[in-house]
Amino acid sequence: MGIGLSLILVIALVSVAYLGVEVADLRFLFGVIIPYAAVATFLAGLVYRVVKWASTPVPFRIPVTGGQQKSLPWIKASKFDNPSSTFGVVVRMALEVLVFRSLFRNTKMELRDGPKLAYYWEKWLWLAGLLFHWSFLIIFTRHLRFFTDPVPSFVKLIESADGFFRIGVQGLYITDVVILVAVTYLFIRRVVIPQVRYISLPSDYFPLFLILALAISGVLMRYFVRVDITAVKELTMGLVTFNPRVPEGIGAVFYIHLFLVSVLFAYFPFSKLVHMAGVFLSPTRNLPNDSRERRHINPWNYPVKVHTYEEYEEEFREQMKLAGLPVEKE
Amino acid sequence: MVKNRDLKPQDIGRPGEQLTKLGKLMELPAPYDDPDMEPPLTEPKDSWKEKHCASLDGYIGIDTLTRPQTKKEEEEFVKKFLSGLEKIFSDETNRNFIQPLLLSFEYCAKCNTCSEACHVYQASGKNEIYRPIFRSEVLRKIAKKYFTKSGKILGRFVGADINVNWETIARLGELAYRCNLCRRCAQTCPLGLDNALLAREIRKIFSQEMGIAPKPLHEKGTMLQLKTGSTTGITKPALLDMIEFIEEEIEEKTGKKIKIPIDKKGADILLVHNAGEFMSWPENPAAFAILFEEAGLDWTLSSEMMGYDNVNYGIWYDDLQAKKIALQQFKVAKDLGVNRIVIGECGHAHKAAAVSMDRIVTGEDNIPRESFLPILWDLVKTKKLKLDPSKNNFPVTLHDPCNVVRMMGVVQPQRNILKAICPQFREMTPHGVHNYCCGGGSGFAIMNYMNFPEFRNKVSSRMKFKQILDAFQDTVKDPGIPKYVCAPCSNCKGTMRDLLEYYGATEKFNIHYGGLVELTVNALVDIKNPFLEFLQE
Amino acid sequence: MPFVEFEGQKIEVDEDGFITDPELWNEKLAEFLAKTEGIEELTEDHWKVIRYLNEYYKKYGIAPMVRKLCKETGYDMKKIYELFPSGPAKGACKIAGLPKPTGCV
Amino acid sequence: MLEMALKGSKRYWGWIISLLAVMGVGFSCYLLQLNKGLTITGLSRDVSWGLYIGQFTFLVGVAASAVTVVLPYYLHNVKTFGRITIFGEFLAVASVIMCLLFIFVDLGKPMRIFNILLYPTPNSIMFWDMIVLNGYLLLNMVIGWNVLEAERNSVPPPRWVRKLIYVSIPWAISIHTVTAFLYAGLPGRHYWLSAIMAARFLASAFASGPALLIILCFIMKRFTKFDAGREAIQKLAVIVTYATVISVFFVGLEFFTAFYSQVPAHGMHSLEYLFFGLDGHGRLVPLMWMFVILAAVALVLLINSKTREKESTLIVACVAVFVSMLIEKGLGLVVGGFVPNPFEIVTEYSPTLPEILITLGIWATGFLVLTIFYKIAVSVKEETG
Amino acid sequence: MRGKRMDRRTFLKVAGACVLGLGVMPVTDVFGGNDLPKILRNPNALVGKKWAMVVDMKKCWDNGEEGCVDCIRACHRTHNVPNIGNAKEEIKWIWTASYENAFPDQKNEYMEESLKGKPFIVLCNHCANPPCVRVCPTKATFKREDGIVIMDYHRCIGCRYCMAACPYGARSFNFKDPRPFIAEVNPKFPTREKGVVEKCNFCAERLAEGLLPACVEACKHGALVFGDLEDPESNVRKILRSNYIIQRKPQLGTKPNIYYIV
Ligand code: HEM
Ligand code: HEM
Ligand code: SF4
Ligand code: SF4
Ligand code: SF4
Ligand code: SF4
Ligand code: SF4
Repeated sequence: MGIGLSLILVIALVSVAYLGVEVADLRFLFGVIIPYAAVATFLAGLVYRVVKWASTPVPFRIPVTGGQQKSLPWIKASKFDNPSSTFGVVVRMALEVLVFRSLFRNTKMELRDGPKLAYYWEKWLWLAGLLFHWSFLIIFTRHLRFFTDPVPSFVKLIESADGFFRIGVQGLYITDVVILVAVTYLFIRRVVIPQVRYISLPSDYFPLFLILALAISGVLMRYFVRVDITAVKELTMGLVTFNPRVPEGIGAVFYIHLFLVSVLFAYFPFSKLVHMAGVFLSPTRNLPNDSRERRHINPWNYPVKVHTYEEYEEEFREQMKLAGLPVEKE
Repeated sequence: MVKNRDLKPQDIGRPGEQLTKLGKLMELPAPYDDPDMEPPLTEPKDSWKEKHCASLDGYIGIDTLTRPQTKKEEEEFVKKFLSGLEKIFSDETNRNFIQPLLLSFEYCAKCNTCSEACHVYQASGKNEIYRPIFRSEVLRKIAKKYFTKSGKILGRFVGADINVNWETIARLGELAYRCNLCRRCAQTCPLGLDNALLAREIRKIFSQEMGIAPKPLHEKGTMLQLKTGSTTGITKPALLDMIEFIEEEIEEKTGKKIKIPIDKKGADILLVHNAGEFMSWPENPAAFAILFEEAGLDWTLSSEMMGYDNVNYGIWYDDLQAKKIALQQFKVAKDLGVNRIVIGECGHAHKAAAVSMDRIVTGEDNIPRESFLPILWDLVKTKKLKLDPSKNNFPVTLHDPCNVVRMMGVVQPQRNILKAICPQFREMTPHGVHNYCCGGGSGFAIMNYMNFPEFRNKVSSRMKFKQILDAFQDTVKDPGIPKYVCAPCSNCKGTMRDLLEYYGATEKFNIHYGGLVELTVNALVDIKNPFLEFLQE
Repeated sequence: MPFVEFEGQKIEVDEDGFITDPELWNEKLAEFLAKTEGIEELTEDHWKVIRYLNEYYKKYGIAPMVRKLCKETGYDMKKIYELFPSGPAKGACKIAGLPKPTGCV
Repeated sequence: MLEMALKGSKRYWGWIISLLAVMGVGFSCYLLQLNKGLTITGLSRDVSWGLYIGQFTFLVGVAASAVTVVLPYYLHNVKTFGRITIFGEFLAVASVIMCLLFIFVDLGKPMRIFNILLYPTPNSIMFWDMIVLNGYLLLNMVIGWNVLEAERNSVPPPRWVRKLIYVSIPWAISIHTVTAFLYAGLPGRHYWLSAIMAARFLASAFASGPALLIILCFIMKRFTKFDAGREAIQKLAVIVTYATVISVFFVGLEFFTAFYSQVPAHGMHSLEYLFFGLDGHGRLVPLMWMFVILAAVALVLLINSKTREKESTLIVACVAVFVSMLIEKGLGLVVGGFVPNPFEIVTEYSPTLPEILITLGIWATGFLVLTIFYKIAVSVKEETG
Repeated sequence: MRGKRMDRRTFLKVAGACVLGLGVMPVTDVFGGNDLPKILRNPNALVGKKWAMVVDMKKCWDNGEEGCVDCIRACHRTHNVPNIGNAKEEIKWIWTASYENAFPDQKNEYMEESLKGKPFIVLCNHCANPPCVRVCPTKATFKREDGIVIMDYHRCIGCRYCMAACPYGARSFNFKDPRPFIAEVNPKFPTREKGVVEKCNFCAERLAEGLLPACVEACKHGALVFGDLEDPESNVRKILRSNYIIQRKPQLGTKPNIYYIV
């Protein structure tokens, strides 16, 4: 049900863009206005989110650990799985973000004859997730060639490394293949594993379909339905220099692609995709476990009513007397 | 009744008797592979059903949650819940946890990693309602429906498709007490989300807003502690009486004459036990005393209010209570002028005092707190204690208390000690930071009303029981060989006590439980009779 | 809160049948509570335990340590379980009019 | 399980870092090669394959390590190999990875490598070689990993894994056979055009693979807590002995056919070039004699049961076997096929520095893979005791 | 399988025509694009069933002056064959080799003085049973229906298996970028990139235009004769019928299609 709904939605989005450009000829709308609006929404939404998160303090220290804490000098501590310094936290976070450390550690349980529980390394989600995210990042970075002039050398470098392989004479971006495969895997996993399927909402399928459609439209443009790249560059440069113009003759696929990107951007801050910003703030991961080394001053302390000894004695005077303990007041 | 594996979060509001019923639980290894070996599941009594919420899975965790008698009461209840829910999303009223709450609330990727990690879910035979994100989803759905624009506009697309009435909320409240808050799921979540935190936030709404919390935690827990100084109700006179008794016992058992220091000003270490130890396992404080004296440490106990009980149930369900207790505990240490507080065998006290409260108590009040484990390992390693491992020559396995490993990261000392003093030590799988909760975490161990213990023994402790049996697979069937589960935590010990009794494991298979210090004392060269009781025959 | 009818009086107990107000306790009530625990006849052995518990509670506001109970009464655990099949905490304390033991006990 | 490879002593990390350093050097040389072309190698129009393909050929042989332990264990129930099958399999994985890398760096147009898949050509042996090598890699990886994971959990491996193991045995034979066919089917390359080529490959594979495995077992015994056990090593040593004898015997057969028949078209010229020098060219002569001497030393030490059973001499013998096969397959065989060229002219070949560095880089990669897998396997063995 | 190969061949024919038709347009565009312009075959194109060449060495030796390289120069110019100037990485499509080298298994110590050390024109034999085609893993080297063994330089992966397989040393490899070594680029024929193999293509591009191979055309003395072996009336058949002919290494079963008159 969720799948159908999301699929229909993405198809509808594609159709909107197609009809909007081909039938209604709203090229300026789809080529300029919507992208601007989307980016604005994206930035504003994200900033709002992050500011909201970042401005709330975390008075309770609630990290989870993945290894031995730093304590006595001769007990070997896990510097990064249980960091006690800012540096350690940065490394931990980097591991988390760059190689999905937690997911990597994950095991899958299976009941085998015996009955015996066996733990298997749950590698496929980790691998697919990693490949998907990295491909996305690389594709995104490669796209900077549309938005910069001259194109920075690192973009060129990424492009040439990514496009090393060739199919026929055509350069083939590995990341294009990888992202399609990885997203498809993530989708199939979501559908095939009953436990995952059942927790999935339309809002879980939608980003997958959206990204898949985005990648497919991109791949179409590059390998099958050629669009006028110089015209695209003219358009994109116009966008970034706030001097928008819509050149003639870019194919409809491009507008579909661009519209999908716009939807993704606009959708981003209000959906689970904000995890991009959120992971960094997660107090289960970004707090050093240094309670023995450092003391924290928190500014919002409020007074606490303490049960004083007087009150205590008041309550237990009789018993204390019975037990022969000295009491202050008779 | 819907099949357990087809239940969906939106079903939580489904009218009807009972949402789900425990079915085929995770299988246990030999000798419990025969279902007849374990006691059967029971039905809740009708009187409970009438009065409480038994409509989730037939168990009652919150004994103070009672069915409203009138429509108006019900509306009142729902309103209170919603206002509580709103408050946890407000910066003003939930500043302590709003940030992690939002982060955990907003962008779960639904990757299913956490479900693989949760022992309750796995042990229940994968009953959907016990899945870590099930209750989070319910909470999300309710919150989305009532408080977010996206939920109002997009409705089902983002999952805002749940109706709120007494049954829904009560079930959700109950569901919050089907989680041990062990945070194994949080540890494994690739996005750092903390489903345990969400469960705890639900508990918080119930407790802080509606005054509903299990009696053992609240009325007879934190309230009692704030009143008498200890959750057990031990008062100062009682404590002194007990210590005297313990001193006698030590002399009787070991021939050592030890004067346990109390309220010694300016000592290096203030040792704080879980007061339950005095009541139920006095050999534990005794063992501490023996070891610390043997090693010549400068230490003391306190008889001040709050100075002799390190527990802090507040951290399971109520921020204010937690803070109050912690502040008083630290004040005792300050007044005594000790250098550091050392926490005895109590897992959650470790976490509460050493980690959670770190940002709560500030400046000079922030007395250093330490686990006893590195200290003990230091004593063993530097040979300050004369130990003879052959005295412990029976199979021993280690249960890591979640709070000590996962929340704090004290991992190596306990196993190093065991390796040094137990020739037949073997690990459970998994262990260390990846351990499973004993099933008694977050108050389960002491929630003894109605049929809740059955849930604990059958479901939440099941994984641990399985691990124990697995660890002893080689000798389990031989009742001639005693086997020892070392659980250096009062809470875990309480759970083990019930668990082993429930399954008759001690009686039938000679499996025992106990702390780490007892085992260490048992290995002391100069004690003639075994210190552990089951070795005494 | 549930009640039990005892000598025409309504006495408040908790879910597990522990009386909530220890002041109300007397020997008659003990006999009555013993029946709810399935103990038909309270022998002198029973009374020894019950009295000790009750007195200790009166003095310290808390049940005594199990070990101490054994020592003072001279009965070992086995004997206590024979006397009170549901154990010292659940059985004996209930009959002795103590509230349900709490905390990590 | 991979995380076990991330925990290790200083020495372990030191080793890993040095491997990475060598890989880095090799990789930069490869970038140079990508930029300049294969001109930076010592290859020429006449000797168009050299060190790369030679190493590839040799390493296909090393990959036999897996089958030499798996076959006796699973088909003949030789229990002593139970502890080390996993090491044989992972050695195979590492060597096949090296094989593939050597082919890759040898290509003039590596970016087009997918053309092999895009235009599958069943009449080309290279196509089949690609299939069997990748298949073998996959098989061993899947088998090794699953067996290890099962071992870690102390459960028997899934049933389908056992089936795969049975598949992997003939598959191992196929990689040697197909690689031999790569050479044996070419007209005009007399040195290669020999019916016993595949047999020679198998024999030398069964010598070099287990020889390396024995050496690795000794290394593990020295540096880790894992001991393969004397019995297993001795059994392997016997296999190495027979295989070396047969291997040397086969080389003898080639000599006989070539020199007794005196037909130049039976590889006589190539053999002359390799062992004695031809037309005043003989760059490889010393190396080839080293092969002879090493092979002889190995034979003496191996056949003599006293020296075979003694640890120190066994190690010397295994190293001798390994190095001699490295010379024979890794250089002599390939270059011998190209000299003299179709015009009966001798063009000499010697690898250049960048070529050697790239080769070392690939070896380092192989060792890195090997180290990681072995580290995991050893940790699992240590964990389960 | 076969059908597919046919398709590819026809495709390449068209592609070959495109090279002509589009002149300077880089081949990449032709091969890469999918909107291949439908250019009809040149009506003048030479068509054959089994192209072959007869090299009349007698004519070459007798009439040509010492060291004539007309045919070689013509070929290499036409096909942008670079002059690397280094024997090891040399690229050559047609060149000379002495009798002993070209026919190593037919030499003897006491052979005719007239042959000893004499230069022979050698080039790819366009074998009827070509091992180079058999081994190529990508079908970059393939045999056309008219018998020409030709290469697709954009498909070759540079594995050099064909070089190992060719018993005639007919193939060269671009060890480095050849372009700087081409004195004057012929825009009508593509240049190669580094990393691919190349060899004589029997001037397939010229045949398509109705022209004879460049070497044949360049030889003033008619020493090179090109024609269709399946056509009994062709000039090559005529010569073969009436002359003593030798071939290079016929015992290898490759069935070479270059015939020598000595
Ligand atoms: C710092 C950056 C990011 C990190 C660390 C990160 C991390 C993760 C992780 C750990 C998961 C769960 C595992 C998985 O399902 O693959 C996940 C899921 C996902 N991420 Fe990200 N992410 C980041 C940025 C992004 C961005 C920029 C996007 C897209 C616009 C994105 C889209 C997704 C999607 C669609 C899923 C769900 C996959 C599924 O349905 O299985 N992520 N992310
Ligand atoms: C962040 C979201 C985006 C994703 C995931 C994405 C994905 C892709 C992919 C997978 C391709 C295939 C070719 C390649 O990998 O380069 C592609 C091509 C393309 N994309 Fe995007 N794209 C994104 C944003 C954009 C934007 C913002 C624009 C322009 C305004 C754009 C314009 C194009 C164009 C013109 C091509 C064709 C490139 C060519 O033919 O070389 N894309 N895109
Ligand atoms: S905290 Fe523990 S019990 Fe609770 S959901 Fe997570 S894993 Fe399960
Ligand atoms: S592991 Fe984290 S992201 Fe994945 S389903 Fe659980 S809570 Fe959501
Ligand atoms: S001469 Fe060589 S290149 Fe030419 S067709 Fe024959 S084998 Fe192929
Ligand atoms: S070098 Fe090129 S033409 Fe020769 S076999 Fe390899 S791919 Fe084919
Ligand atoms: S036929 Fe053409 S390609 Fe071949 S040698 Fe002659 S001119 Fe060169």
